[in-house]
Amino acid sequence: QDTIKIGLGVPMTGDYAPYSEWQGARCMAEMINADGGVDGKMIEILVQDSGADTQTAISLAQKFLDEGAVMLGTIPFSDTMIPVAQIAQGYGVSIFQPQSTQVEMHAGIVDNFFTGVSPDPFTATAAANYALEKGVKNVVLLASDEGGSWSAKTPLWFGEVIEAGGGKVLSTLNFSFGTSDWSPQIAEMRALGEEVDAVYISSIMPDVGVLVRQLRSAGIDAWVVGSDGFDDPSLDAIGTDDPSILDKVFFATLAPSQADSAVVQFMADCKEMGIDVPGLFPATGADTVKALAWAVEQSGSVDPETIAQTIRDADSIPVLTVDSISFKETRTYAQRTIPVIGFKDGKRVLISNEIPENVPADW
Amino acid sequence: MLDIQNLRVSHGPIEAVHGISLQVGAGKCVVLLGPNGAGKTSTISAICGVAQASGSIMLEGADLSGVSVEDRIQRGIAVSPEGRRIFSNLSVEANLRLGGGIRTDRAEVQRDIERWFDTFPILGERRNQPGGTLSGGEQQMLAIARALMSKPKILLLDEPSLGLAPRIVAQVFDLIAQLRADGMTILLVEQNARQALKISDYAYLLNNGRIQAEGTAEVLGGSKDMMAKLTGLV
Amino acid sequence: MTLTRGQKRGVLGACMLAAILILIGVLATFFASKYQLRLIYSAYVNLIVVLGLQVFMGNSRLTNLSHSAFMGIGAYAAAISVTPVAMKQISLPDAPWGLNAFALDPLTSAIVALLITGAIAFLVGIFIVRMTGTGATIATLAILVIVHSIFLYRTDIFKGNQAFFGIPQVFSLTSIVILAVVVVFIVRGFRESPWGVMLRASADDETGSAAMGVNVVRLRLIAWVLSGLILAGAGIAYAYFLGTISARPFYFNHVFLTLAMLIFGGMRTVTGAVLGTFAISFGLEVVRWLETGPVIVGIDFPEVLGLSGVMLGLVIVLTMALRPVGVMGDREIEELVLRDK
Amino acid sequence: MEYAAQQIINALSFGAEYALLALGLAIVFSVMGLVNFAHGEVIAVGGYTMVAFAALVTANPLIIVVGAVAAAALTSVALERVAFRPVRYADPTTGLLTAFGVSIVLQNLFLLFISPRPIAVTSLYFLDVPVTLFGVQISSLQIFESITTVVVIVGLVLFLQRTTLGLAMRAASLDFEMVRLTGIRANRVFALAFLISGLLAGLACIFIMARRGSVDPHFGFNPVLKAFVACVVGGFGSLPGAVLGGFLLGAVEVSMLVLLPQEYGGLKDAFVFGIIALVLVWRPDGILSPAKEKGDKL
Amino acid sequence: MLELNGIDKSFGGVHAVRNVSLTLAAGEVRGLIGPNGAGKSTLVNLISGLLVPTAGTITLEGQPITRQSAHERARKGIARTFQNLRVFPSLTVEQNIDVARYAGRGAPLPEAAIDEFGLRRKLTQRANALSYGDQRRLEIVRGLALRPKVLMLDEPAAGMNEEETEALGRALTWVQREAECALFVIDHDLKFIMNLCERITVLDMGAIIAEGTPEEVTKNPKVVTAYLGEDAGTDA
Ligand SMILES: Nc1ncnc2c1ncn2[C@@H]1O[C@H](COP(=O)(O)OP(=O)(O)OP(=O)(O)O)[C@@H](O)[C@H]1O
Ligand SMILES: Nc1ncnc2c1ncn2[C@@H]1O[C@H](COP(=O)(O)OP(=O)(O)OP(=O)(O)O)[C@@H](O)[C@H]1O
Ligand SMILES: CC(C)C[C@H](N)C(=O)O
Ligand SMILES: [Mg+2]
Ligand SMILES: [Mg+2]
Repeated sequence: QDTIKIGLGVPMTGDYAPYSEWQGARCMAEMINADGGVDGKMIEILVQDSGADTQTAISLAQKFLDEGAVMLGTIPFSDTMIPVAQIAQGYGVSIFQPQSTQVEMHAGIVDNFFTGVSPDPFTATAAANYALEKGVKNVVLLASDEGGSWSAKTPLWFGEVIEAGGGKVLSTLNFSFGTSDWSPQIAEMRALGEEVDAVYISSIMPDVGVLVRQLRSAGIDAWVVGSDGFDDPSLDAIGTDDPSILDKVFFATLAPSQADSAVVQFMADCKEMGIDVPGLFPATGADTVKALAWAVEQSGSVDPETIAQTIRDADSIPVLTVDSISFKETRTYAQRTIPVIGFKDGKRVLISNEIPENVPADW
Repeated sequence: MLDIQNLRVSHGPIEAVHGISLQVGAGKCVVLLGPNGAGKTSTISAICGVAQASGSIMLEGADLSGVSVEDRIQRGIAVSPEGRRIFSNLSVEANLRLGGGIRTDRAEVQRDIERWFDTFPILGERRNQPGGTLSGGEQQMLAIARALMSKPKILLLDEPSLGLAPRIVAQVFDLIAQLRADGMTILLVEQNARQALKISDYAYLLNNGRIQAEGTAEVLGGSKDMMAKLTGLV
Repeated sequence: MTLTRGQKRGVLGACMLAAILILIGVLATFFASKYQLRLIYSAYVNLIVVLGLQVFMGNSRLTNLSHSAFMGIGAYAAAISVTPVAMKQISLPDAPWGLNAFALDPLTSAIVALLITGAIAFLVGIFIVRMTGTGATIATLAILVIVHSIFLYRTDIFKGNQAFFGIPQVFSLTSIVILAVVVVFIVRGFRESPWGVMLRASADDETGSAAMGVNVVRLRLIAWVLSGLILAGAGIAYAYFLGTISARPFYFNHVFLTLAMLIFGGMRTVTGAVLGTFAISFGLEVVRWLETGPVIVGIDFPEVLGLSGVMLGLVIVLTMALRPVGVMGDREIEELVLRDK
Repeated sequence: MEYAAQQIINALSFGAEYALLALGLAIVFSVMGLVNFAHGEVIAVGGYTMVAFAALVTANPLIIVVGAVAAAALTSVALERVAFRPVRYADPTTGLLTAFGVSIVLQNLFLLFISPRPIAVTSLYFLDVPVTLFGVQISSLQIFESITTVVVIVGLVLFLQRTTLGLAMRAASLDFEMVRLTGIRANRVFALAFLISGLLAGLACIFIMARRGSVDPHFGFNPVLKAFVACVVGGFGSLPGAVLGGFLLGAVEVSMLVLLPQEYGGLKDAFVFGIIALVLVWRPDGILSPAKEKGDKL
Repeated sequence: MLELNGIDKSFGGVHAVRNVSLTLAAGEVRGLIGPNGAGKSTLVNLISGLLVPTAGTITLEGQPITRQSAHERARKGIARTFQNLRVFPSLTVEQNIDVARYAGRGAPLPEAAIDEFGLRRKLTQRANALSYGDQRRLEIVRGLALRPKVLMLDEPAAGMNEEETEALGRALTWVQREAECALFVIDHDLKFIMNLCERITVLDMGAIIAEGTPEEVTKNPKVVTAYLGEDAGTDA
């Protein structure tokens, strides 16, 4: 075998296309190959559009396995990850998903997979800790069933940490993805009769941006706190005219993404190589490639089981988005620092980047 | 006024009219007779431009081939089509108004509408009712009136007496006779051959897409055999 | 009972379609790669969905957008009853009504799923079949949204957008081919049965058929429930093969995909449904391959990822513009072979 | 009290937006029986035009707005020419499916040639400022939107009732050829209907962009779905029906958000659509379609 | 056998049928004439159940059917044709007839009627490929396949020339003889109606203004003014 193949049957079209990791993976592969590859072997990214359809993603996984892929990536949804992992098991291959924060994957259903990030309770806690530090007491949570634990439970864990720190959850309100008018929810908040210090939501752009603006024009000056879904260039854009609108916005995300971060540097490098890596989510694909390359180099083997074992046993694996990750204790998810990002004059600033200690245990 | 040479009309692959020639002089009333499926409606459609046709159709010396349906109407053709084709969701009055849609003299249009309500009082009673709810005969009256609202130079009537009560049939034929007397040019298609011949200057007998005979009403009325065969008249 | 001319032709046509389906299955077993086998399996699942859609839409000519929801109901009902208790303790720890404390064998579970879906289809159908035109379409859309919301909301039972896993994978390509053949016979049989003929008459002219004694509402309901049962079958086949389901595959994307298959082939005929499903499944696969920028006879094609979406839309637009009744129009397969006698 | 007033105003402004969208669908439907699902993509084109104008041409919001409305109108007319002309005389299902197809194509073209990600436009934020009216705080956007909707409704009704082209548009849905046989130009009627629809899409686009502040390939899907529902509930093809349907939907949606107890919050959509379906059970052809007895008449 | 009692029907402001009472005996051939808009088609709609009367009752063989739906009445033996054709265009001629057989009482294919109306060679054609006249004939045969007790024909001779009309008249006489059902025929072709019907009912402005044999009716001055017009007789 002269190339090391990674199979990515990921959504390039459809609703989840913006979160696809293939551009980052492809760019990182080219970087490594330009440096002579891993032990002289080139990395080859097999990529095809799954359109976010489960059946297609599974078929593609099968195809890539038959073509000799030693690692697979998929959409960060357990309904696809589990069957893909089940098929990959027969080949000794593991999945590496660099964005999935959902907790369900770690319930022990399948074990031949890694998520390159820490689950939702960690991001919730990191965000809550900073909120407490800022003196937040009364919070309102916005929750939705549509995005699994990520949108439904993350707010609750946030609330749990806040209450443990002496704060109070005033209310939990519901929302749907695609909301472009938050007036009813905002009217509810105003009717609470108590000052709201922070609003927590785990959702995506542009919905979150609309929420921020509408809260401000409704005269609610609460912190708006969120998760990795905030991490999109279009959030920064809402402060183009008036940067102060972002002053009280922060979020705990997958990796540091402020101006001087490794991710931003990587995106710039890729641009120079002619590959557009539009944002943090696409950039995370680089982690998959780096982790794999590292494992091959370490073990000197391209056998998928050996690769997986090497990753699982390592004390520290260097990746792009953070200094290093480890699966040694956690088995399936990466133990890593959780960056909290805020804004100053409309520019991202890294507020903290630690592994939180006080993570709720109920997941 | 209208001069048709070697007209062929087809509906998709089927040719319904196989090269007919006919003329309608200005101010004349010409009738087209023939059994079901003879090609009468097809001929009318070709004149209006809604059927696929070859051959030449000249209106007042100008060739109509390549002229769009709308332009033909603008040039002075009006039609009361087979099946009446009333705008069923528009009121009776709006049907008439649309009939005069290409006219610019709005006040006069309104006066003409009232005139039609005098001619057919039942339409006046139903003026605000949707056209679709009229009885068959009422719709027929409306269709004729609608066609005349555009003040055409030549009027094409496709079986105007279809489904009408005898009294109204008589009235419609009177109306046609009146229009002719007023100098309107008319091409009439009819099953009711006897009455049609009475008010016409000239007649064509059509069968299987070909003209079988033509002549003045008196001449044709005389040739019993032909008439019997093609129109059932004895 | 003697068969009418149409029914005799129906049997012939169904046999021909069945032969084609079996042939594809056999060829696939011998020549296809594992990856292609999976694609073919999902084409068969979609075929059953499209057939289920045809039974209702093709005969009553009301547009249904809720079919994926019924497929989902079938899939979940079967999944809940068949998944082993040990598995459900992990996946559905909070399930109410002891749903996680029992498990049935696959056959019984399938029957349970069919009964449940049939019952739901019946209850919903009572309302749907009284509506006409766009109203009915919107009502079915409402069903799709409602069912989806419930799947998402009751995470304790359905797990929402998370995986419902651990379903025994008891289906194979052989089972789905057999199922598809059976469904072809049912669907074609319905089309030529007195019910089917009367329903088609009512679609041509509701008033006219009522005056001929056709009880439109009852017939639509029969077709609707039959359609629901077939869709449940497709859902069961989906769950029994993949072993993992979620709410996502039973929503808009799937609705549009299968609808495109049906209208491309021609919704009025069973042959159209079969043709449309295979043509679009196969076509999309080709497009997906073209997207990757392959080298064909020496020409290096550019990489244009995302083309398949455009193509799917174009297929619909072009079909509608050039042949609104679909490729098959009103013709069934045997009419292509036999000339009018 | 203030809370109630606030929520009622929210319901009205949701309704005004849905009504504006629904009118855009209804006007095309009433002319050619086409349910134009691609209306949403026309709105998206308006949004992308704003992006392009803001980035390349000018920061002047007036020009951006005019450009967006013009682009939407042009797109709408262009779609009529290339996609909907062949299905002009086809039945509603054919039209609906064609429009589905067009919508899928356009969405994917945005995806391929622009970006799958949302792109922000901030030029219209100034439209959305808080205003206090009789002690109730509302957004200026809500006021603009309501006024626009009312003006549009009045204008359309006058146009359709009073003008010949308006009558022709209403007649065209049933027998188009006969409209041509009265000498009224067919292409003009269709072009006009799509032009009006496109203008309405452009207007809706301004409000949506002012609120949402960014555009992505699926931008139009939700709004048009709501508009579709509103049209049907009100009575398809009836313009007052579209308006009524829009406001009803707005009211139902806001009241579900407000009234549903928190633990059932996730079922909001289920309840909204359930209520809509019940309305249709009660009135299968929509609220404003008179319960007609047709007998053997067509 | 079929009995209408004080039937009234209004559409909003339009009073289309006023207090019509009428009895049709088994096997009778009855004509219904009247000016346009008199309410003839409306009356047929009321009998066949496409419309519900505002007042009055309808009974078939003593059973009240006023509140029954159209399809129930069809099954009980009330068949009709339409003034505006309503064949099932996407079905073959045979299937068009089958619809009525299936929906009705499962009668066998009305072979004799198919021959009599000249549809034998067209059985496998789609109905939309038929000429106008054949579609009219198909509607009649389809009605007969219901094995009706009464068959109502709404302007069956419209658009036919005199010869075709005569052929239709002969076929209908055959129906009356063979099919043992009553015929209720609307038409404006007086010659056709007079030759066919034993009795004629005349409707004007929704009300019955005369009833009797053809001779009696045509002489009735009310009928002359309302329907025939002054110069009747000379022409029709
Ligand atoms: N739309 C059509 N498609 C196919 N064939 C058609 C169409 N319209 C007419 N025909 C055929 O063309 C021929 C001529 O029809 P046309 O309607 O011109 O006859 P007509 O003389 O008007 O008869 P009628 O007295 O019944 O109105 C007939 O054989 C008819 O079947
Ligand atoms: N569905 C309806 N809604 C409103 N008005 C109607 C409806 N059906 C019929 N009418 C009205 O009732 C009157 C009687 O109509 P009908 O069709 O019964 O007349 P008819 O006697 O059959 O006339 P014709 O000989 O012209 O067919 C007409 O004036 C018509 O406008
Ligand atoms: C926004 C999503 C694509 C990613 C998110 N972290 C999740 O796992 O659900
Ligand atoms: Mg004709
Ligand atoms: Mg009538």
